[in-house]
Amino acid sequence: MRIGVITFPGSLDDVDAARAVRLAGGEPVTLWHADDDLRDVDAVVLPGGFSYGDYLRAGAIAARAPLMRSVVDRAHQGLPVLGICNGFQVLCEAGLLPGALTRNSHLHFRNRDQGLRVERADTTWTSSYTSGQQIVVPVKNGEGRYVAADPELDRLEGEGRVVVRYVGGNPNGSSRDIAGVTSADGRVVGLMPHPEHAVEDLTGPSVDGLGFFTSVLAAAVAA
Amino acid sequence: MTTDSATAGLSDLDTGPGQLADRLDTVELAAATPNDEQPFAELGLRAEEYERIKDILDRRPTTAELAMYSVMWSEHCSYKSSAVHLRRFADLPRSDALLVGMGENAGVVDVGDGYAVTFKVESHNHPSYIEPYQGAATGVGGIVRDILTMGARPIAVMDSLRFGRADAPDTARVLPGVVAGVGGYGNCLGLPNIGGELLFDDCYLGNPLVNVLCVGVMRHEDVRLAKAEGVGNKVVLFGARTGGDGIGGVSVLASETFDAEGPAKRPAVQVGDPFTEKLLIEACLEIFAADLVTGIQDLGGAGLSCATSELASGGSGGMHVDLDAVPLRDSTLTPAEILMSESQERMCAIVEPAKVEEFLLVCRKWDVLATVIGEVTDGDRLTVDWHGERIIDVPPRTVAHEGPRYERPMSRPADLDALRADDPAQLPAPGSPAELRAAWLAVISSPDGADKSWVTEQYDRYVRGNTVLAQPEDAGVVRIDEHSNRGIALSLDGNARFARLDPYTGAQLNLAEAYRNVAVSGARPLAVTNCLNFGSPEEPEVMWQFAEAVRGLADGCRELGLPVTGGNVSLYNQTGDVPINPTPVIGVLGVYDDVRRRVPTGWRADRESVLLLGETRPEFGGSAWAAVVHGHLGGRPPRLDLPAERALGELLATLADEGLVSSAHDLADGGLAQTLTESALRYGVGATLTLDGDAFAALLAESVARAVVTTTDGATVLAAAAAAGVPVTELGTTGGDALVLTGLFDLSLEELRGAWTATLPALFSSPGAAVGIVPAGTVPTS
Amino acid sequence: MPVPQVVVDVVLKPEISDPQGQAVLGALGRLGHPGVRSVRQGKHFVLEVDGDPDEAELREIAETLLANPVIEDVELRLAND
Amino acid sequence: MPVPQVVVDVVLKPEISDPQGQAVLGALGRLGHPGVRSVRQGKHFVLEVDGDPDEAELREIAETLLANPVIEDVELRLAND
Ligand SMILES: Nc1ncnc2c1ncn2[C@@H]1O[C@H](COP(=O)(O)OP(=O)(O)O)[C@@H](O)[C@H]1O
Ligand SMILES: [Mg+2]
Repeated sequence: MRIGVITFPGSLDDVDAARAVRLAGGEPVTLWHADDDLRDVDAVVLPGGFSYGDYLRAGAIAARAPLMRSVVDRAHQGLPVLGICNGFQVLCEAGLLPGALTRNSHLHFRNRDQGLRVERADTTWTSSYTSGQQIVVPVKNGEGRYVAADPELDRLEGEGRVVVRYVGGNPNGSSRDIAGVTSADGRVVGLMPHPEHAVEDLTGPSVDGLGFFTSVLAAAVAA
Repeated sequence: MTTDSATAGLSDLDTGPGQLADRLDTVELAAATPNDEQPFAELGLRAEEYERIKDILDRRPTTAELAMYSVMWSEHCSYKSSAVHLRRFADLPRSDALLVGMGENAGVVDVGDGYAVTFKVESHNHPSYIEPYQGAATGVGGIVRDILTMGARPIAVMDSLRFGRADAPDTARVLPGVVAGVGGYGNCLGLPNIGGELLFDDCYLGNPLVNVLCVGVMRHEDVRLAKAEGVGNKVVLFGARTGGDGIGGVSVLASETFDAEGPAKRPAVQVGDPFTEKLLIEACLEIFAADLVTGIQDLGGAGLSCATSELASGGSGGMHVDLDAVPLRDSTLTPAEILMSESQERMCAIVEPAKVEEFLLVCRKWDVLATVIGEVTDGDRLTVDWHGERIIDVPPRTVAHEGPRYERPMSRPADLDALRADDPAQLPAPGSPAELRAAWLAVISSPDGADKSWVTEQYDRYVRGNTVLAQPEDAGVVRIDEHSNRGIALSLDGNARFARLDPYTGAQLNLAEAYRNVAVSGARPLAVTNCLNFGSPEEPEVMWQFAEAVRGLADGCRELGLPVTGGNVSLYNQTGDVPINPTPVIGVLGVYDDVRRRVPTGWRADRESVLLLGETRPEFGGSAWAAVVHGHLGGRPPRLDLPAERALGELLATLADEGLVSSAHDLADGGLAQTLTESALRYGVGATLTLDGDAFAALLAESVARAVVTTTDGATVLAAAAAAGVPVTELGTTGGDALVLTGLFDLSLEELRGAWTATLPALFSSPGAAVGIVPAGTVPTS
Repeated sequence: MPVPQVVVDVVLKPEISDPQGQAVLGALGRLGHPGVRSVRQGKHFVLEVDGDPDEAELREIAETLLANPVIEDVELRLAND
Repeated sequence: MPVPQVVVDVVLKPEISDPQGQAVLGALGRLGHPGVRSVRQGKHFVLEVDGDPDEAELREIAETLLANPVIEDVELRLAND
């Protein structure tokens, strides 16, 4: 299965996302922001980093890249898309996911090993987990505070659109401890924590992150 | 070259004689007006240096030439006070591991399997005092470009920081900004921060130290050098536009001391743009891969003056530059200002004409501005034109490599004997277990001993996915090959109390500590870098400290069989006429054939034997205990024992290779108390331990060549230690939720954690600090 | 002739919390400025345009790029000087 | 009665490079707005004060606390509404 990893100017965790895809058994395909061709991939990962320095607003400029038009179109037709950290910010800015990510409440960049609870184990990207399962993966962000208006948050909760929630401490002040959300069809997922940094014993705090990448492969096999 | 400088306007040059508003100071004019007065002294040149320039040129320099010589002959660029001493490093026996030695942008070391590693530390002390965030950020940017220039992909950074008293108002201004700047720039570049230091002392209050290390990896054949060769080859300037940043910074500020009013001249702070630097890195790596350059140099201190003269001087000597081609951010800059500008995120490459187009194409792909500004010429002159007139015509070697050299006078500090006679043995020692327990808690909760996560959580340690160990481990460890699992380890250490008591031994003790940190992590130490932070070289006592530290480091490296691959000298670190304590920060690089053998510091499992390797003596001179509990600095530093370090290092390497230890943590500041605290709190595993003999010395003395290891196979470790000639003490067994010191006292992990983790957040988490707001009156008036 | 300038101020919607403004407020209180009752922090852009500014185009730039309408409000004004 | 508002705009000094503004400018070019010739990005603060605003005090707050005088300039205006 071919999984595209988009590189924007300023993407940093693109090599890591590609490695995670490979370790999960998929074939990573590099995609360049300025192209408009998705190269026949079966799914897309938007990696972490600081696209365009995040100087304006995290993800704002990258969301308007040429390739993003294709991503948005294909996502509406069901292409699985995962946004990690900056990728999540890009997906919110591009309107594929609700809400926004703003400056952390404590105003610092924060990198730590973070507990998460998987709230939805039936999305394209989380089927390898069980609902309620607790995992540990790194968070690292300066603008990771998930916000939306209260009625919107109520709606998301009501529709079961919260995919992962912080446990054992909220690292950035996100509303209702939300770490990641999904589109209504469960195929587009965005989260601030970095599952691609928890895929090897040698380099991660756990291998709990691998499940995101095996999930999408399983979904492809099932389809 | 990067720069430890802030900046000053070059107003003297705008209006100086010979530069009438409507009359350019050309080579021709300079020859015709030999007696025009020039502001050489304001630019930091001495009268005899100015005379030498006139001798070299056989006429007075033009305004632009004067600017160029003044920055390149500054202390920072020419090493004029330090060069005669640094020769000692070059005189070390040649190491097989050294592929490129001192003198290039950074040394290059062979780490096996065809891989080469380049690493170096640079200071950005003065700019970080003036504008903490940008000063620290541009410090990261500068050292990263140094590493990139060698042809390597930068793979990690470390930062070694020193500030004034932790509770001083100015520390609350400087520290949060510096940390945010190191993090902001490094995180945005995608370089994991894998370690560093954070220490506090009154002597740094008006002169904090911000030393940053970068390490890069390449294949042997990819090493690039700063030289301009091949007549007709093009000089390409690429990266950011040139603005009025930091003009004259190197010469004026890195060579000037700070008093209470701050620097004498108004600085133009440089603002870092890590996004542009990230693009510059990716573009350069593509350019290297396609073999598009014959020589390359980054632009740091002294900007284009430095890059062009060093490239020309490193090559065949001839180069011509058309300054009108330089893309400007500010169209009002004078030619001298363009040559001296320290605008960040720029590089200069020498490119064969046939490859220029492809070079420009790669730059365009990455949105990096690139412009041909000149070419390599026949002969041995560097010439620069502006508006069709010649403003520079110099032999580049005289600018870049043949600057002045001084044998500065030296004298042993007058207070040294009194300081050494003030033996900490006379201090009241803890008389009861309760007092010893209190001393333990005081040391580990002091700002130097406390948990550093308030700082290190602001740094990305995971990016690139190859970080094996990072803070709070003893060394930063990075995998460099995913298939072979080859890896490297790095540690930076710079105990300035020891160096104050004895700079010769102090430098060696710092080397020994960095060596030990790498060794306990299971790596084989391979090479050394350094950043020597001292006061004014014009003070004979400071110069003596400097010379002693260099001599010590060179002797230490000889004994350990390690080459010095490069380094950085930062002088004029003082407030008024009070110099900082001599602060030689030493970096040791180690290598792993298989990084899966790395050894972490933390205890993870119950029922493992806790063993102390090495010998403890009642040594308290310069110790954390004396400083924290008594505010005392005096006596002698601990006895150096490099053969014992080496034996310990070899034993640890064997233990790691054979998988015999599950953790190892060295002993340094704060002694065994500090080490036990950190090992137990890492994963929340306690231990029951018994100390023989003098419990005070056992817990708080700072004897060297020691480490604590844990193992499930005590007998084998004991035998291996005996074979290696390393003394061993069995301390006890891991387990439980407390450190139980039999017959003395218990410390619950909860209490220990509370004491250890509360200090830095309490000092630096005020809401204002995060938005750069600090009490009025603490901002330097600049 | 002066270049036409357009100033765009972007502020968080009132219902979105503003930790930066809060931090400034807290610091001002401690530094002896209790008279300041609230602080909100936003962004300020100054754009220079060629020729006559096209207000509709500028408004679109401000509302769709310079601000995120999910969380931010925008104010735009021409400031020829 | 409306609470007196004070608006403070903090902008980088003209000689200081502004990577933020540059990034926006680059994006505008790519998004088909070539008419914008330059962009500078700064900070925008809205302060609400108790009673009559003391302009000298506010100016001091703006110049020494909200801005970093080494690299930034400040503009302050009262905006009662
Ligand atoms: N400024 C810093 N940046 C990154 N890591 C740091 C910094 N200061 C301290 N550390 C990390 O915190 C840990 C403890 O530091 P220190 O006590 O100085 O280590 P050691 O005594 O082993 O040299 C180390 O892992 C070190 O790398
Ligand atoms: Mg150590």
